[in-house]
Amino acid sequence: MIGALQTAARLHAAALADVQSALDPAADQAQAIDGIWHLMLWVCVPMYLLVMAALAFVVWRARRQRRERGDVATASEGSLYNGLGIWVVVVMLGLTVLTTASYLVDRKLIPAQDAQVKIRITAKQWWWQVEYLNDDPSQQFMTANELHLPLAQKTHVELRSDDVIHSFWVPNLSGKRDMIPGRVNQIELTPRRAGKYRGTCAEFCGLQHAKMSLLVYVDEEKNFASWRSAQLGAAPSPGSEVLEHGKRYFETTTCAMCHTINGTTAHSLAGPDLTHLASRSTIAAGALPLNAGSLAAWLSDPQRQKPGTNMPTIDIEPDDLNALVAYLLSLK
Amino acid sequence: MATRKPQPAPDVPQHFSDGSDELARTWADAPGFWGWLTTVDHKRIGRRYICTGMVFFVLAGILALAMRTQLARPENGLMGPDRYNQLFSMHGTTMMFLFAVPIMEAVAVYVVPLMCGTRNIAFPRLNAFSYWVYLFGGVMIWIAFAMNVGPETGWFSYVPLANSDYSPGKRTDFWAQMITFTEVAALAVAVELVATILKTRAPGMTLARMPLFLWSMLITSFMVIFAMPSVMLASTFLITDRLVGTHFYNPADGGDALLWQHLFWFFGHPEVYIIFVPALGMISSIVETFSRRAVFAHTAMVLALVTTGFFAFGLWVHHMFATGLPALGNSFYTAASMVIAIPSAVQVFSWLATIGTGKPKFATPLLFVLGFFAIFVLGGLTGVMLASVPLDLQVHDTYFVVAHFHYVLIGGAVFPLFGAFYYWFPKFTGRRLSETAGKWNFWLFFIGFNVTFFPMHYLGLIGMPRRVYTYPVDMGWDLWNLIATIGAYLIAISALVFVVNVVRALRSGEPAGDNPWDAPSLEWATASPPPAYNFAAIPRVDSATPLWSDNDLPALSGLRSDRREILLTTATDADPQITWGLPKPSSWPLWSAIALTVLFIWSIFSPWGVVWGAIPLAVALTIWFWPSPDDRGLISEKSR
Amino acid sequence: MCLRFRHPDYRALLALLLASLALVGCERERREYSTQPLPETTPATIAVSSLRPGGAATFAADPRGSHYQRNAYDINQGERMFRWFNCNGCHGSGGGDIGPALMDAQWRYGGSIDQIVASIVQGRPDGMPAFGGKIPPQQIWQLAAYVRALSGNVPKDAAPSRSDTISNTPPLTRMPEQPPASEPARHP
Amino acid sequence: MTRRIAIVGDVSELADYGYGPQALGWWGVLGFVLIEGMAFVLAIGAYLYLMPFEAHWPPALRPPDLRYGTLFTIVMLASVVPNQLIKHAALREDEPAVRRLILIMIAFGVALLIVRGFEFTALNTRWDLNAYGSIVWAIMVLHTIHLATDFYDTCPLAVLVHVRGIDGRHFSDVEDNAVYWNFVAFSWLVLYVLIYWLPRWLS
Repeated sequence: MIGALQTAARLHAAALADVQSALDPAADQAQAIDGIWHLMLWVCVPMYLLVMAALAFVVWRARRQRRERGDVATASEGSLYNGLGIWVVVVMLGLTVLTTASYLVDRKLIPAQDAQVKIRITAKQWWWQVEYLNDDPSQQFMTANELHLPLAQKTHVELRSDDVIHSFWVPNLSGKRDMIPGRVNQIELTPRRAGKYRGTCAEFCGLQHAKMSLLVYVDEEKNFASWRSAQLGAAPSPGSEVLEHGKRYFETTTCAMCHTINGTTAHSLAGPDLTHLASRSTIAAGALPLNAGSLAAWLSDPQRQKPGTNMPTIDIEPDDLNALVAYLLSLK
Repeated sequence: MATRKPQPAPDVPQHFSDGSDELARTWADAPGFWGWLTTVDHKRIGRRYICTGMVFFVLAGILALAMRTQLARPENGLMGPDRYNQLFSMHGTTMMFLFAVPIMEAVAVYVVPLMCGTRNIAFPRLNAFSYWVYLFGGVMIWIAFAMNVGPETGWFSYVPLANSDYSPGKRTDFWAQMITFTEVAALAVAVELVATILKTRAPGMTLARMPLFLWSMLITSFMVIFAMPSVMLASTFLITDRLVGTHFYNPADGGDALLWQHLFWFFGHPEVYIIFVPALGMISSIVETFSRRAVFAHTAMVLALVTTGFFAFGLWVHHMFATGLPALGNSFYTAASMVIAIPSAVQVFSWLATIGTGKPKFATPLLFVLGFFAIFVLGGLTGVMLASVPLDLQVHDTYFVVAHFHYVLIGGAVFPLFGAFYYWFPKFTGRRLSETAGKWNFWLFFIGFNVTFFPMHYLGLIGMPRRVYTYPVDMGWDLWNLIATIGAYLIAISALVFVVNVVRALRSGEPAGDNPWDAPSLEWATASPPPAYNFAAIPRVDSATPLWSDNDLPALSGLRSDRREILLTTATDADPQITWGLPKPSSWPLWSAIALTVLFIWSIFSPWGVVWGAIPLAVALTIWFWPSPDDRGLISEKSR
Repeated sequence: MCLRFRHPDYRALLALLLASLALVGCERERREYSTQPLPETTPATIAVSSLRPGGAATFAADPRGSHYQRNAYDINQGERMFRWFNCNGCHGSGGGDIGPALMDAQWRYGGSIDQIVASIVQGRPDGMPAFGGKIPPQQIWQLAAYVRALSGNVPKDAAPSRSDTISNTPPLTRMPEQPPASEPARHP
Repeated sequence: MTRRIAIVGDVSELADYGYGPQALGWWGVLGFVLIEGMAFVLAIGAYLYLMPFEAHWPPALRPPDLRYGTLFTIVMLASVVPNQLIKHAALREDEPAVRRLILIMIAFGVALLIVRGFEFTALNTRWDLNAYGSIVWAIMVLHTIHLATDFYDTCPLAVLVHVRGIDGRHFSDVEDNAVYWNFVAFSWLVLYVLIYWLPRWLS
């Protein structure tokens, strides 16, 4: 049965090129776990079929029995006890194999401290704050809800939480790890296939747990480098009157109370860093694609898109809205 | 005990169900509704316990339907996140705390004393009290839910999400107090069952001859006793954090969020086995009866039950693999979680062997047992998968886990439970359920169940997390969710068939007779439904399957019929020791339960509720335990 | 048997429990994420009167005030904003620092929720900035409700308990009520 | 089919009460002792679990003053003596002795509750100060509840034996009550070491 499930999975993976699937590993860690999964199938499916066969046999045998009321069955039990013994041995063997294998894989997942890229992710209700760490402060930068990882390099991710328990889970890359207030967890990712993957919060974290996802781009070395250098810079200064208007609105009204845009006066960390918003492909932690339409919809009534989100509804004049949208979309 | 020839006295009973008029008077309840309120008869209380449990089962099932309907389509607008979160919190809370554990204890409350061959459960007033507390707790949380004060942080209420910062208002406080209600009830019943099984077994029913159902309930009761204090402590810490500002779960002030998870799962994992072990006992009873032979390897089965109960306390951390605890410790829990598969394997083998070497009759109860094999074994195997730390890190908190524990809990507990209903219903009511409807009930349930939950394995693997009120369009989850929703409605239909079947049987089912299945254990020796005193004389047992002997059933006379007297026997060999008077019906368990309810609800709004609320409670309890002059059950009329 | 659960006795029981809930009402539990149905504007009429401490009680209170200061969710959000907008920077965690303490009964510009809203919107001399136009009205109401809660002016069953932070003050669930001294006590 | 029965014996000569494991009540007491013992074990576990989260234990505070805690412990231990006496008096079915001793037990109960009251004033912490304060108060309250309930059990029993006279069942009740009191007493010894001495040894 599980075998059928698993082939179905393969077909499905091929068809949709899953961006969020444990069955389509794209990193060493997920690969190792995928191995355990196959081993499990090879041990458990036969076990299951064996029991079902026994069940079928028992029923078939019983159907042939004529049964008069009042007679009590008697059978030699010696052979049965032998059977029981063998059965227990078989089960124990299977379990031993699985325990050992899972122990070995578990070792592989323990982060070594020699990663080239170090990231700190802080989960908040209901988005991800991402910091690319570096010993040289000038080389550090902050973004949100989107990761870029260099292909075939170890990335060390430090996981924290600012409010409740969240869980960082990008199934194509590795298993999940909880983000617990007052504690620091770690996970290591070594991606082997370039592409776009999707992660999501895997621990129930309140109203918008369902819409707390993040995108992970695994880039060739040089693409990663260029993305990185782009992120390091401050936000481009507005080149037109409209953009200027948008920037002014951002700095002088509600937006600046929670958000940061480097190179402006907005420096609050209550909400996602928007310095290079336009370089991302989604907004609101993956709830909406990034484009003028959805951005305008989000700004004018966030509570319709994500009921309960901490982004407040503001009554904003149409021309202000247009200017603001234009400005945000200019933040490449 | 003086053994002598039976003299033909006028009141020597011919059958277990023909007691003298005096005996009947002694054990009779007050007539009418007052009698219904004050009864301490384990059969009446067991019946209402079962009914209440089933009502909560249906209610929680309706919530499940609502959730499946919301998830049938991506981006579905049927309900918002707040409503959905309350729905799944209530679904889990109701199923675990108000259905699964109580219903198992409820069946035991009815069946255990009969199986032991005694006249009532030990501590009958405590039994009545526990029912009222359970009922009031359940009603309270459902009214709170109806008034938008339902729990919103899941049946597990992880902190800090359940702390004041992130769960404002009284929702979580009501949840925490509901826990206290249900735990008080469950613990009381556990103590009654331990005492009943160890002290009131019919003479000759040594531990070696004790039916496996009694064994499973004995072990379950001990598990309840050791596991439930943990969650009571946890929820008390939670509510004090929320009401008087303690810091147990506050990492900023020396507390820790994981303390909750340790305490909760130290209860929460045994909880699963507290639900599962009674089902094992039910299966043994059913298999034995319908294959007409004693269960193969009785000793091995008992050992399997004991080891299951023991290891159940060594697994809780496998719910916390993703929290980043030391890897070595995790590996230990992996091993432990794997080991617990062995006793289950032993039992499955023994049952199959029993059926195979017996002469089985495939009536509905046995059908549900066969369904159990097909479903539970699969759930057990996915359980083995989840025991592996690395694989768990992938599928933990996904629909794979949802599938797994529904296979284990519905397959492992609810299917045997339905089997048990069909098996014992004639004893409960004196009427038989329709076999045809039973088969429909089973097949609809079996198919509907697999249609609902099998696709969820796959959903989890392709990345669908649990506890989401909606999901995006382009994830490839739509089809499988739709299928699961359809299956859920199939289950609903089968539940409907069951209800209709029961109602029909109650109205016009064919009379069952004492022992319709020709079963071997003592509950079938007396009438269906049994008289208030269960047994006119105390049965004596000289084999594990007493009713399968062709002679007249041996019994002991000499228990007084002018008061509610039972026979106490030694714990291991069941040798007669002393007789013991049980209390008469009383309304004070009810008043005490009401006082306790007031105390608990009051304490949600003010800590002083605990202090002032304790006064009426103390008064009620005092009157409860005060031996009233007319209650000769509570006094001794002999002296040494 | 099941039919028995419809018996009057159970109705009585339900009534009892309903009553115990009705006591606190569900004003407390309502959660409005969007600003509907109330058109969110801050009370305009207060500015003048609030400059005269003690004169506060003379104008008609804004009807929304009472809703916000009973609603657990709004007070809770207010607490969050209080942290995010760094009100602590001047007011301590209610204990006061550069700005006045908020946990006592002393109010320079009136302690009714409307007056607090006005103070937040318009700002006050000696350092309190005007947040009108920066903080949307709903959040200002929530902030004001929380600020009143700091001095115990909140229904105990709607008050937030200790937050997950280091705090040297007892939780608001146990804060004694201190009606504003500059106005006749007006419990919400 | 209704099975006929054959009377093969008679139990009418058996006593209608007994002591210890013979009596049903004793098993009830045992059950609740197990439950509450487990609660104590878990509370102790929580206390030890929280220790490593603080650099110092107790964090920035003096440990509870020894005076009242030790006094309480002494009185508690002293109360075990009359408790054992009343237990054996019950087994001997010595009515006058039981009547006398049960009043002494009540006196001990009152004394203990009073001392406990002072003990709470000398804990040098508050439940809402930090996690240490919370767990200390939790354990103290938990034990006080047991003390109070057993005291409350004893009072009606005393009234009973004095007003209504004693029969075998009451002797058995008295014995069960004594068993429970021993549990309350000896569980306190562990808690006393935990709350009063462990912090001192650590600092």
